Amino acid sequence: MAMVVDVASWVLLTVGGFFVLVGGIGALRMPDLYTRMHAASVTDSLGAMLVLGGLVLQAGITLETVKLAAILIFMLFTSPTAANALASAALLAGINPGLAKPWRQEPRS
Amino acid sequence: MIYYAVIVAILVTMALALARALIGPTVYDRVLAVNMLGTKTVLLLAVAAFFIGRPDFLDLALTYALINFIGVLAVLEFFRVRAQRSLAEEKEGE
Amino acid sequence: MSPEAAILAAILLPAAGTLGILLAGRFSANLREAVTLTTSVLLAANVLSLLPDVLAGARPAVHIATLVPGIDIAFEVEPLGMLFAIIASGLWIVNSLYSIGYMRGNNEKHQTRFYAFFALAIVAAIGVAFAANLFTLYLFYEALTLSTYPLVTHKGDENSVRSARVYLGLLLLTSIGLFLPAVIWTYGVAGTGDFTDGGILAGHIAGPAVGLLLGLYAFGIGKAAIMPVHRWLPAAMVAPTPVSALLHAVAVVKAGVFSILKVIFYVFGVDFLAATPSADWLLYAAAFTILAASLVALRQQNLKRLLAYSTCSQLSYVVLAAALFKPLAEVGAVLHIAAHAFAKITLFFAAGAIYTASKKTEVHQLRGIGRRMPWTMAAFTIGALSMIGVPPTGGFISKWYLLAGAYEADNYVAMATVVLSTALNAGYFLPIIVLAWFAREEAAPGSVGAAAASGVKKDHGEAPFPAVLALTITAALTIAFFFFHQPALQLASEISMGLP
Amino acid sequence: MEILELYNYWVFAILLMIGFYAVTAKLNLVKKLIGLSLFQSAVFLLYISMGPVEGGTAPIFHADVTGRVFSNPLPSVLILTAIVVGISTLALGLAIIVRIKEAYDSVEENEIRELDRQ
Amino acid sequence: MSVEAYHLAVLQVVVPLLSAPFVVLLRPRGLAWAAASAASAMAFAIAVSLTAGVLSGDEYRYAVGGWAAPYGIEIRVDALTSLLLLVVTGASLVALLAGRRSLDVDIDDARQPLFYGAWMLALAGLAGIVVSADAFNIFVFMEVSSLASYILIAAGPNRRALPATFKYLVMGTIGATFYLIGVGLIYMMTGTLNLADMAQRVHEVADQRPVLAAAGFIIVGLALKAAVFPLHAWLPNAYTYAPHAVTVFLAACATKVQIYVLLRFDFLVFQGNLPGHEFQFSHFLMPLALLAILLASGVAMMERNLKRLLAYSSVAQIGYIMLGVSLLSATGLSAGIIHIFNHALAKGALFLAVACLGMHIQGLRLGDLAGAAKRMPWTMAAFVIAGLSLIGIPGTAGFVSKWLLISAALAEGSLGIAVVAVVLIGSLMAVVYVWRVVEAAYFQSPQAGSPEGRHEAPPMLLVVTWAAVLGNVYFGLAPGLPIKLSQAAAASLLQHLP
Amino acid sequence: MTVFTVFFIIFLLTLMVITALAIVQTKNLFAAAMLSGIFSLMSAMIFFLLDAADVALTEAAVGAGISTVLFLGALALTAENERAGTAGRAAALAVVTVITAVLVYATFDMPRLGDPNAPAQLHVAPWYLEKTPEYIDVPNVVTAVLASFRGYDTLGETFVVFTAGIGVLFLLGKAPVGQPKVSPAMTFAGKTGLRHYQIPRVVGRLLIPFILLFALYVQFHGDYSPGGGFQAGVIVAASVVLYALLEGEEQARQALPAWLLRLMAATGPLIYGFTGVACMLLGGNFLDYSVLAHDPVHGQHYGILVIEAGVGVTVTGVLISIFHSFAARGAK
Repeated sequence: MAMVVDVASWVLLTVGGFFVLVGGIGALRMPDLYTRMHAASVTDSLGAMLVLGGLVLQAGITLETVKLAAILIFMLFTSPTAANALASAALLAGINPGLAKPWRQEPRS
Repeated sequence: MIYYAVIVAILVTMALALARALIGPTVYDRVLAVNMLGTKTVLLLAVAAFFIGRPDFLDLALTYALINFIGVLAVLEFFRVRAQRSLAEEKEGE
Repeated sequence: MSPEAAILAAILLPAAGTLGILLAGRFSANLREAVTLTTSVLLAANVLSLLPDVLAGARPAVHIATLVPGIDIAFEVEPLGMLFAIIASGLWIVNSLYSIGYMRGNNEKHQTRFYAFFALAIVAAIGVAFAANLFTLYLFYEALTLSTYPLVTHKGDENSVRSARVYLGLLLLTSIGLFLPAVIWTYGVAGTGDFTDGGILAGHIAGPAVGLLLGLYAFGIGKAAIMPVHRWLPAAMVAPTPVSALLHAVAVVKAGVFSILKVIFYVFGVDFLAATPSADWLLYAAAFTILAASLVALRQQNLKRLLAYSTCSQLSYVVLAAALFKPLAEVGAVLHIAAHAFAKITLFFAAGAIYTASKKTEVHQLRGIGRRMPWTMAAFTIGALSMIGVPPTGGFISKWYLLAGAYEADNYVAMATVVLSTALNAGYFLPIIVLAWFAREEAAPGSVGAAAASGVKKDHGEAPFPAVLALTITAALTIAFFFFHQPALQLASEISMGLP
Repeated sequence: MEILELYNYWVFAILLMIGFYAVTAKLNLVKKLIGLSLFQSAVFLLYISMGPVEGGTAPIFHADVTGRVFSNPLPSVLILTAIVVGISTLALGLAIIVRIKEAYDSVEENEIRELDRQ
Repeated sequence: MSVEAYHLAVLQVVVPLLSAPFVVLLRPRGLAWAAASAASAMAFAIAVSLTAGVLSGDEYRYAVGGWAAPYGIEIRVDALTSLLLLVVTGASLVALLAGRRSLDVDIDDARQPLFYGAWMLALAGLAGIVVSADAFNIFVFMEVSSLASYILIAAGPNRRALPATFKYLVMGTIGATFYLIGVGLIYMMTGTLNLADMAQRVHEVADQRPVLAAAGFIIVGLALKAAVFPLHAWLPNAYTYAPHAVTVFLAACATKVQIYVLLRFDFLVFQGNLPGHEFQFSHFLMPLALLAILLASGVAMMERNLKRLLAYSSVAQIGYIMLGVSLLSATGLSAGIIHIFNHALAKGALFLAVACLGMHIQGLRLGDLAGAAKRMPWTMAAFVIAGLSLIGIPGTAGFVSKWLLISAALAEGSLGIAVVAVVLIGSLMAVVYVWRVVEAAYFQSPQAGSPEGRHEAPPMLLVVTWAAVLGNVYFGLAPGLPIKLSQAAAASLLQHLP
Repeated sequence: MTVFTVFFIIFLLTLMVITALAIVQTKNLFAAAMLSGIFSLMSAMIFFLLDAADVALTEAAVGAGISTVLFLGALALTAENERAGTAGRAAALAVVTVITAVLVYATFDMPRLGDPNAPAQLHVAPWYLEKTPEYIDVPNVVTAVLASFRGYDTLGETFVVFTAGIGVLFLLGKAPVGQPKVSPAMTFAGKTGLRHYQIPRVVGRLLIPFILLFALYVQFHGDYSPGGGFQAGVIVAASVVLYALLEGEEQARQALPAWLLRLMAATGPLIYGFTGVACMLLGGNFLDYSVLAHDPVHGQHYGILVIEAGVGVTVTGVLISIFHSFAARGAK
């Protein structure tokens, strides 16, 4: 039985890790501030849920699980808020999203 | 043993976020990078607590989650003020 | 009054006098003068009360405080100190008398401050006289420098401040720069600094180090005005004449020479120095100073600067005598201190009187002044003769013993120096005497304008009475010293007898 | 492998020197303070890297760690105090900088020296 | 015989420490000053009774928290400690009593409780450093006293006080952190923080390199805090632009306490154990000390501003102390230690006189002082006597340490002659820069605008100034107490040397 | 301390060095502040891996919470970009190379990371680990050493914080002379605050009670898990900063008025100090808590509890009053 729990938590953790990594790459490669924010914050919540879920499996029914749950809830509240506040601050500061520009002007070849 | 993969992933992400913080053309990119690093640290702390076999140290991760949120808001307030000031100066300028 | 109490009284009396003067000064000038005179008289009496014991060979001593085991403040009266104390306190009386006349005559400002620091300087002088060890000597030596500084800058004008800077700078430079290391070196080597007959350094130090240490002392004690550290003496002439009279003829310079004698007699020991060849240079330095100072004095026009350089050379007589390391020469040195004191103070009094009466300071202005100021010029003549060493004056006695000592040490250089310098003394004193008595006041109109311009009064009489009185007393003393030098001679021989 | 053991101390040395350089060479007063806090946090690293023991765990007793080897608690204690000292100095330094800004209207050392010279 | 549970040793620190929060809470005018002076007086009384105890032979050892030496923190009071305690608490008491009126001018009523609270913290910090026998504890109290000193200096009226404080803060923190690195390295190699315990364990250490590095860091760090010659850049401005009363307090004891820590560390821990370290110590410090005396006095001679002149003179005097210490002989060490006491007296009195001058004369440049003697005769008289003590004229405290210093140097043979020469040149330079002030005050005529008539400094300030001056003279003629303490201290520090 | 952890630490250390270089290079002071926040975040991570949980918690709380807020407060009142470059570069580099040489020279003889028989591990440390259960019986040995064995140090530390508090109050207490060079518009946390940011205010109002609750947990749970007075104080201060950001500085002032903060800042050290004095009165040495109760171990518990409370009160009072001083400076 323990094996199954370990394997399941490993799977969750690794997938979580993958999504976190995607978020990281996205933040670096995206052309414009808002797209980077999108990449970072979305994967952020999903990655956190998966990783913390994996840890809950590891911890089982103990005080740690309550703490992990508290961390998860707290992160779910704060990171979107922070992202929102950041976006509105950036807008106020006059950085307008590059909607007009197409993704990439590839020369018609 | 099962934590290697996730720890490496989070570390690489932190490296990428740090790169964004260093390059970051606009100030808001830096704030974004800081926020990312903050959340990743929380995750890394949680995983590391389990990795070194001391799950009772999760308080650290929880504290960091709180403090990071406050840090980011403080930065944003700083920028709101700066934006207001540049607007006010432009009005005086005309 | 036990001898110990007398010593303490000798130190505390002038100090109390200083406070008394400061308080009295607030009320009235006369009260202040009265306090000064009474203090000086009491001090002289007190010091004299010690004379019989010292003559009987006793050495009264009192111990004040111990700073560090081995270094303490203590007083001990031995014959040399006794002589110096008597001269200083005795002449303080006469000088107070004189300065009352001088100060009133020239209505100087800040007289209270003047008398107060004067008394303080006497405290330091007595302290130097009675010091029982090198540390106490050094302590009061510095106190003497600092207490005379305000006297030198009495006028407060730019000229006096600049020369006072030379005065203080040179004296502190030599005392801190050379005298202090010498004292500490002695304490370090000999373990103690107490003045003991026959010296404390014998056996502790040898070879060239002795010459070096002696050099540190000789040039460290700047007040002895051995060339090249003599420059402060002429610079100090800018002070009012009573200051130059007592301090630079008697207390300050005598303290310098007195310290050198004490160091030679009681720190090195005469026979120890006689035995070490490296100590001979002192004689030649003294000889050089005598001759050089006399030569410079020849060309001086200002009366007080002339007397200053003459003091320089006369002081080195004492050092020369001491450097012969022979008992007879020692006696000559001690006697010369007394003789020179009486003669030089008379000369300074005379110079001051002339200035008070006629505002004349230059030698060439003294043509025919003898007729106008007979008493002053008579005293001046006696003083001058004593400096040259003509028989009826005290100067002759000391020079006689000096020559005897030199002969006994068959040191021809010393004898030649004495004879030559006597000639030089005559060279710069006799023209003044001739000018004053035999030349006629110049009637030529040209000089009248110049004289009037410089504020010189043409038809002036004698100086104020207290000044003239002081003059005559010191002149009388100079002559009296010739006839009644017995107690001084006994003291001197006591010192030299004390030396094996 | 043994070289890697000393890596902590070398990073301590490097951070120390970065901080020291910032404090001495940079003219902006705020940058000096940042350099100073870097300088101090390098020392924290030196102390803490003395603490751990091979195979040991944090010196906090807990049910499931009884019997294991524990790391040294003393460096942690010392560094807790050092962090407090660091933050206090930083707070005071920033307050002084604000007052300097109001008095001189500049926080650049060379400009302040210029203003003082007149 | 060491008296274990004798609470005085720890009360020496606790009394001023706990009085600080009280003083901060006292709102009404003048009450803050009164409470601070009372606490400072109590601290001085404790210091005096500790000294009495030490003089009668016993050495206090006090385990804080009841834990024995290497495990808990230990407090130790011996001869050197009690001498420093006297200097620190004495300086604080004198500066507080004298400084009331001049501080009322500089600091507005609302902020006075904060200022006096900072003052008590500075006093407690310095006392904490002096009594502590634990390396890290010294660092903690070093920071308490430094932070409090930054506040005191920043209270200066002139705007230049702020950059001066900032420079002091930066250099002080770097010094303290160097010291912390040194302590860390030693802890890494010996495993203990207690000084006495460290002394035993250092020579057991197989590889000496980190310990040597630790010695280097500690000496440089403490030299920076103690403004030893090349690292003194912060001192002149800090003392010049601080309020007068603060300069009196800090000039008398702040740098001395750091020198005390340097002595205790180097002589106890390093010299006994590192072979040949004492030669490294003296060959490194003596040239710096000689340079300090010559260059700092030289600059002081050129200086126009009176307080900066005295600040540079302090740097030179610290040079004397380090010179005495680096002679590595019993007399040399006791000369250095006693100069800590004597310089505190002389410089304290001088800055008190400056405080008196500051009450009636705007600006302290030599030109402004022209004719000050006629308007403030008592103050200038005090300045002259204190100046004589600084120069080292016999009959004053300064002379005693000069005497011991020169006799120690002479015992060194040929090298000693050069040292003596430098000491004497230093004293002569001191004569020049003291006399420049005296001549300006006594002989130059006052400018046209300055008011006529005589108006002296406030009575309390003048009385305390003259008390300090008479203290100078008293310890010049009867230096029994400081000499006994310094010789006992030198003996205890030199046990290890042959 | 497995091999993987060593790699883990080395990677983070390298990141730290990069961040440090970036901090010194960047001209924009705001960026430097943010990067120093990141720097302390990573050092907290490293401390956590080096088995120093308490220090990690403190570094995290101080680094991200307080020093960022302090820097921003100061930058709001002074210049944001560094105008002047560097001066005396050669001299600084020379000194730097000399010191680095000395340090590297010394590192070769230093004990390896985690070497069990390094001197530091042998003498005093094992005694603490062995004697804490016996004398003080507190799970968190670091808190035991901090509060009891070396309680005197922590007393000094509390007074350092107190000094910083009265220092900032003293320096920024006086109203700026003449026309404040800082235009009122540049208020750091002006009257409006983030008022018109609806979402953060709602979330903030929801979170603040939890943060305060967590702070109390850290305060009184310090004996069992990483935590203690100082960390709790920092978290409380951070929550008040959040409240001020969201509701505006005026409301924060009404919630915790200045006199109360000054009172807290002053009574904290007094609580600590008088606990020590109480021990003296009861016959023990200064700060010897075992005399506080009939059973020495209980006495230690009471002692540690009280002094941690003292530290917490001090730190809260001081940090909030510092924050208000900086914020108010702009508003006037």
